[in-house]
Amino acid sequence: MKVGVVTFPGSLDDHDAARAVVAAGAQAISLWHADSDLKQVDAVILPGGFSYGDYLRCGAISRFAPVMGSVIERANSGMPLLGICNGFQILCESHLLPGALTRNEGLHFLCKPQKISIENNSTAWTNGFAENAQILIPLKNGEGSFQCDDATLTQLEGEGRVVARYLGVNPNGSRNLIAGISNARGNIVGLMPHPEHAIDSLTGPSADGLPFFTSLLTSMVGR
Amino acid sequence: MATIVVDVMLKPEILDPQGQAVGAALPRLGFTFAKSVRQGKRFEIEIDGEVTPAQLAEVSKAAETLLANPVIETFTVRVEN
Amino acid sequence: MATIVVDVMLKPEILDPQGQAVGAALPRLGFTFAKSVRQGKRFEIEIDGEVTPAQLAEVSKAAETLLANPVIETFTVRVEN
Amino acid sequence: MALDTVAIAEKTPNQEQPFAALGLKNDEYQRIREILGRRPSSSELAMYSVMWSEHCSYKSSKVHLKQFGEKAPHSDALLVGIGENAGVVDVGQGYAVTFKIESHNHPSFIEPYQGAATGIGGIVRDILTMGARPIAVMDPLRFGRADAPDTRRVLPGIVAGIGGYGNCLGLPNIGGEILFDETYAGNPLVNALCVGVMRHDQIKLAKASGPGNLVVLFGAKTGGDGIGGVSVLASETFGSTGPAKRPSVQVGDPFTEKVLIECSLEIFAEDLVVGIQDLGGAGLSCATSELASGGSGGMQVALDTVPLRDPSLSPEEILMSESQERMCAIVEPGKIARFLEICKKWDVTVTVIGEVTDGDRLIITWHGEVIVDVPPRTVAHEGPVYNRPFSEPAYIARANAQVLDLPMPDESEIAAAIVKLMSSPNMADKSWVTSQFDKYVQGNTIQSQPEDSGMVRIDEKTHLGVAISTDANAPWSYLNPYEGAKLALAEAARNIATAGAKPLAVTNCLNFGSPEDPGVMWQFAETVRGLADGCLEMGLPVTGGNVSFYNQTGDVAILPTPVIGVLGVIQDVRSRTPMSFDRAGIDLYLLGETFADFAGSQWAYMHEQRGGQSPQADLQREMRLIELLLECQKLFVAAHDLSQGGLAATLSEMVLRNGIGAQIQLTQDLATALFSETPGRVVVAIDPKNSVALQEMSQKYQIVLTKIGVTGGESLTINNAVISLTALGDAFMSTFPKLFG
Ligand SMILES: Nc1ncnc2c1ncn2[C@@H]1O[C@H](COP(=O)(O)OP(=O)(O)O)[C@@H](O)[C@H]1O
Ligand SMILES: [Mg+2]
Repeated sequence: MKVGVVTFPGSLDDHDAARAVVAAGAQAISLWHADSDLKQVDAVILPGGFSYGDYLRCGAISRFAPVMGSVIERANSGMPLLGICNGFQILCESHLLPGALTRNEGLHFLCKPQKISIENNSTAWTNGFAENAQILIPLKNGEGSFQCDDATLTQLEGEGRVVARYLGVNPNGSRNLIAGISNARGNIVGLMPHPEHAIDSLTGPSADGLPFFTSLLTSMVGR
Repeated sequence: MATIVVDVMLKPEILDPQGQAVGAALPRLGFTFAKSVRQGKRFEIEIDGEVTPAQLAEVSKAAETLLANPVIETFTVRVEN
Repeated sequence: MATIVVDVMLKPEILDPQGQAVGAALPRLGFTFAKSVRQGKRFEIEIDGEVTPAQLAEVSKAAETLLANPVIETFTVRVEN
Repeated sequence: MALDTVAIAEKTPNQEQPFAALGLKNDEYQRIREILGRRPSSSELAMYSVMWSEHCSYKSSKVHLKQFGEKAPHSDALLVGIGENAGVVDVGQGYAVTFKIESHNHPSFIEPYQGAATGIGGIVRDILTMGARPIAVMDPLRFGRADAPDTRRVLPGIVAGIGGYGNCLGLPNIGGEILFDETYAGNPLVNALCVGVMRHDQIKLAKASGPGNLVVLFGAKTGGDGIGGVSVLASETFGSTGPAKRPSVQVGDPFTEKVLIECSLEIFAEDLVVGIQDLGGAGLSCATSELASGGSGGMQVALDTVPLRDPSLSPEEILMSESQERMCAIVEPGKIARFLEICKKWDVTVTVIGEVTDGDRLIITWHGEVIVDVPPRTVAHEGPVYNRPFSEPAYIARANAQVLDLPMPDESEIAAAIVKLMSSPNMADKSWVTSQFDKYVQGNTIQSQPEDSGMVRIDEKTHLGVAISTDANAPWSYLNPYEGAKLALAEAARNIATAGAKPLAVTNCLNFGSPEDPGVMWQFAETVRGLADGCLEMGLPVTGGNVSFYNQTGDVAILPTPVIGVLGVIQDVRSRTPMSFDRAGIDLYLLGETFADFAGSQWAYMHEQRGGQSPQADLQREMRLIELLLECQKLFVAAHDLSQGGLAATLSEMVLRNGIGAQIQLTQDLATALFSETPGRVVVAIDPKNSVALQEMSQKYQIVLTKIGVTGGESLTINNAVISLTALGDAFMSTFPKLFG
């Protein structure tokens, strides 16, 4: 199985995402922002980083990259798509997911191990988790505060589309402690914390992040 | 040559931690005039020649597509003299 | 109640990476009107009652101390209607 | 201003030139005239003035720094030594590691965010220039008093700038220091270290060889940033000249630098450059003259082809501009097409601005007219050298004679004393700062703050890694700069060894007051002598470094602050020893003896006493201790160095790290045992079954070993004094948020 990892100018965690894909037993394919060819991958990850320096708004410029045209088209027809951190921001800017990620309430970039709960274990990227699993993975961003209007919030909660929630003190001011959401179909997931930095407790705070990547394999095999 | 200004502000219902931080810092420095502060962005766009209505419409389109995120922000476009 | 607007821009000789990034993105989206783009900050400050000259002077002082960094930025203060 | 050319200079020998305003002394100006056999053109004057500034030419420090070469120990690991952009060491398995530390002190005081940000940007380019992929950064910092209003301006800005730039580059921040002392008010120190890794055959040097090869400028366009900044910002004391002389501040664009890094690495991987140099201080003046000087000397550059952000810049300004995120490469004509293609892929501005010639002159033209015609060595490497007078300042005898009068708490007072110590800004938890830095990016960080050293994996298959620690003990250097330098070296080496890495090489950043003050110059000379002697004794080569002078306000200089970075190698990062234990029932031992060493200690600082005599470094003993640490690594559950704050701090940090307490029994006078800062000590934690093995090792290496307690419980208990982890933790954690939150 082939998982594409997109590199935009300024992507930082593309190498880590690819490493996690390989650790999960899949093949990682590097995709270039300026190239609309998805190289026949089965799924795509938009990695963390500061694409285009996060200037203007995070993800606002990357959203228009040639690769995104193909990604949006395939995702709309069901291809699993995961956006981590900057990738989540790109998904919101592309309107593949609702809401927006804004400046952290504390106004600082914040990097720390963060406890989250997996609130929906039926998406393409979370089916490997137990119901309400509590995990510890790194959170690191300056603009991770999830905001949306009340109607959207009600809809997200009502449809079970809040995929992950922060536990404990709200780290960034996100509405309803939202750390990750999905589209209605569950193939597109945006996540603020970084599972790809938690696949091995030697370099991460735990290995709790790995199931995001193994989930994908299960969901693809099951299809 | 002319300058077109696009002002982008967060919608009133969206949390504005930067404006809040400024609002909290002012009285600590002895400035007590502010009831509330909101912080936004200002773009100064230089264009060649005269500003036409068609061009202004084009800038508005660019503001809606790129400069502002309509999910959380509003914007205004105007010519600066 | 009135709104005072403080616009803060980088001095012209100072590198503005954000403005540059926007300026480079616009033509990629087919918007070709911009010769150059500079990005700055806009503060909307709400105050109670009428705006007095003394108050405006006070806001200017606050702008110089807190809202702008005079080493690299310039600012303007005005009343918005 | 009309264009001044070499031809005009020849015809108008008597024209007055503003050399003094550019920071050149009369005799320096006369020397330029001698070298050229005529007056310099205004462009030549600009080049000489920036390149002969203190910051670029090391004119006051050179005579001392040469000791690092003269006393260099033999080292098989050293691949590239002092003189290049950064030194390179062999760490085995075909890998070479390069690392260097630099200061960005003065700019960070004026504009904290941008000053610190461009400090990171600059040191990262130095590492990239060697051909290496940058893999981590560190940031030793010093500030004025923590509660001073200006510190509240400077510290958050500097921290945000370091994070803003480093995070955006995708470089994990793996360590640093944050200390406060009133002498740094107005003179904050922002030192930045970067480490990079490459294969041996990828090492690049700053030399322009091969006539006909092209000189290529790539990266950001040139603007008016920091013009004159290098000479004025870095070499003059504030206050004396007033704000009028303040040049514009450089603003960094980390996104451009990130793209520049990836673009350069792709270019290196295809072996497309003959030589390369980053543009830092003194911009193009420095890059062209150093590249030419590093080669056979001949180079021709058409300055008008340089892409500009601000079209109104004059040639003099273009030569002096310090616009960030630029590199200059020497490329064979046959390889230029591919070079340009890679730049296009990354959307990096690139221009061929000249070529290497077979002469020995650097010739720069402006729209066809020659504006510079100089022997490049005279600009880059043969600048003025000063033997500045130095003599022991009067304070030394006075301070050394002072007898400290410090409170010595007894058992009933010790708990409160420890809580107070650990909540003081110098000792308190620094995560308010470090949580603003990305430490996970690249996925290879094994250790970062608050561990004794930073450690990164460099090979995912073999688990080879490197560790780095930076240390300075300015209060000791103040009392005795010679010993202070040695002690900082020993501490940095020890901090690597506690984790299980073998020290290999040294970098340093020497932060001092004005070299024109003979007392400061003496501090500097003693520091260099101490460091060179220490490195020779410990067998560790100095691979490079940086000197920052003029850190002073009026007559008050900062404490002499030599920041020493030591790099070590660890064969298997999985075997590293962390600073703390994760379970109860483990025995705690102290390696090393404790004497009443309070001079320069945190305990003395907290009680506003600076006098006394610093400890003497015993490097033979330090080396035995390091060997013991490396040989016993498998026995250790945890190992943590003792430094500022003594045993009290080390134990507090250990119990708070994982929330597991300890019961400690001390027989010595409690205040001495806990607060003295005798160097060369480490607390280790071992499984009780390994106690005999540890005792044998302590005898073999003649290091005094004392069992001090066991782990477990919810408190740090010392004899009968009980400190709950909650109370200690609250005190430790709340200081920074209260000050800066
Ligand atoms: N304190 C020092 N110890 C050892 N080497 C030093 C020291 N200060 C400067 N150097 C070396 O002198 C050379 C010139 O330094 P510098 O001009 O700062 O280089 P760059 O401009 O590339 O930063 C470098 O090789 C540097 O490592
Ligand atoms: Mg250099």
